[in-house]
Amino acid sequence: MIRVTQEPFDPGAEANSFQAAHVGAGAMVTFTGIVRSKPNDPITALILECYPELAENELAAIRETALSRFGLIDALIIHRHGRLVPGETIMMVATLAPHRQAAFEGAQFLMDYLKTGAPFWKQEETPTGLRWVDANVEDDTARERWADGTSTVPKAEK
Amino acid sequence: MIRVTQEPFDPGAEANSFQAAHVGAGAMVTFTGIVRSKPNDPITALILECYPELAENELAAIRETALSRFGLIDALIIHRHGRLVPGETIMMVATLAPHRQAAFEGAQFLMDYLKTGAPFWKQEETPTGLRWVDANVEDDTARERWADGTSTVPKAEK
Amino acid sequence: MKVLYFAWLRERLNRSSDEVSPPPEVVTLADLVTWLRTQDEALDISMANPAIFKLSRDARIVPWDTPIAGAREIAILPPMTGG
Amino acid sequence: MKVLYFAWLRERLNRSSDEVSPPPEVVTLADLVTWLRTQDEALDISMANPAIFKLSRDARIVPWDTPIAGAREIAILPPMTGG
Repeated sequence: MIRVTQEPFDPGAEANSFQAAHVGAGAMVTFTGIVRSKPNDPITALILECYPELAENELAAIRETALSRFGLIDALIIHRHGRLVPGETIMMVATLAPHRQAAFEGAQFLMDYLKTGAPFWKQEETPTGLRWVDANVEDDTARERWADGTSTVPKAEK
Repeated sequence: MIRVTQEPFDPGAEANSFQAAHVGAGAMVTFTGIVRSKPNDPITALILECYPELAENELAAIRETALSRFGLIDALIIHRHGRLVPGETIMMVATLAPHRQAAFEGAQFLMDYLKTGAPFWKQEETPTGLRWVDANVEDDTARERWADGTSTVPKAEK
Repeated sequence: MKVLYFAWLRERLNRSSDEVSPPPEVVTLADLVTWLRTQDEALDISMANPAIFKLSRDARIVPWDTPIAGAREIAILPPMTGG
Repeated sequence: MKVLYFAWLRERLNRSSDEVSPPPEVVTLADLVTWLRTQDEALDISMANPAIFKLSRDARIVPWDTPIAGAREIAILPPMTGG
């Protein structure tokens, strides 16, 4: 399931429902992204801009790719946009698989693609104003490790 | 935190409490192990034998190693023993870190060690009787990938 | 045809979209970007390094050489920072 | 000194522990295992492949060459299947 929303959600309750909906799974992995304010560089909020129609299409495509590539029983992606304060949950992914390795790899694959392949843009609200979060070169590298012949997710254009 | 218990627990609620207890984390990864009955080889229950004092000591040591090795903010391990039916949660680990890579690696490290380094023994209750679950060679291999100079977890004796 | 701008590109242009009617020699999305840059100096400067941008056609990310014929909505996407 | 047996080893021996007083030449855990095997044929057969077992001393997994002096509780652990 895919959900792109401005509303808060309860990651523990979502994970429990996701787990309960499937028999036959032996392993569930969840990832939760949390708004973080560093003591030496505090922020008051994280503002996420989104192109919702594109986000839903891309997340659905990434999810389908993960299901088939890792033999997942199911995969869940929830991603918020709007204004979030430190400690709030930004997004989660969850994967269910027969065994742990597929569940872990599926979740990491989804995260690596979400970081640079889903149309969200983060802006930090700081005591001195707003600033856009730079795309992280490490995130592109993380994504590229999955880019071999077995992936059907489109590679980055030049 | 470490918990070795015969009682059921709520993995979503545990994950939420664990997440809420720490400010400054940007990423949480959870792994949940679930009793699985295969359609072509059904089981009616999974019975886990445990050496509780040793389990608590080993889990605490593995947790400390993971905290320092991956720079985790915190790590949680809950492991049940006793008789569990299909769909029940056997165990969970959760890791909190500033960034996603440490959270994923810490959780995988904990799981790879738990599979072969924590004193639990699984027995399957089937329509034709009880059978011990064989230790998985893949699990030993998974554990060995972490065995380099930076680990303080003891290697397997010969 | 509608062209959408997001994040810092939207801010620099001071608008989130344009309604455009490109001339017939504009065949691909890459052609469209080239043409749009000739129409707007702020866009031209903002896209000085075009390789960092992705493009979408009708809410799907597509290669730059995708034709625009029949498209309703094109978007120019600065590097994304989801997750 | 108490020796604990777990899982299928416990089943094959039909007991979960022994109270033992090894002779003075038994210095290490490896020596203890060797001596215990001479005392009990079922244990000897069950441990025909000793490399698969781990040993603990006072509820900590330790190498086979660890001394037993002062130990209260030793355990012989068949391959573990946690997680």
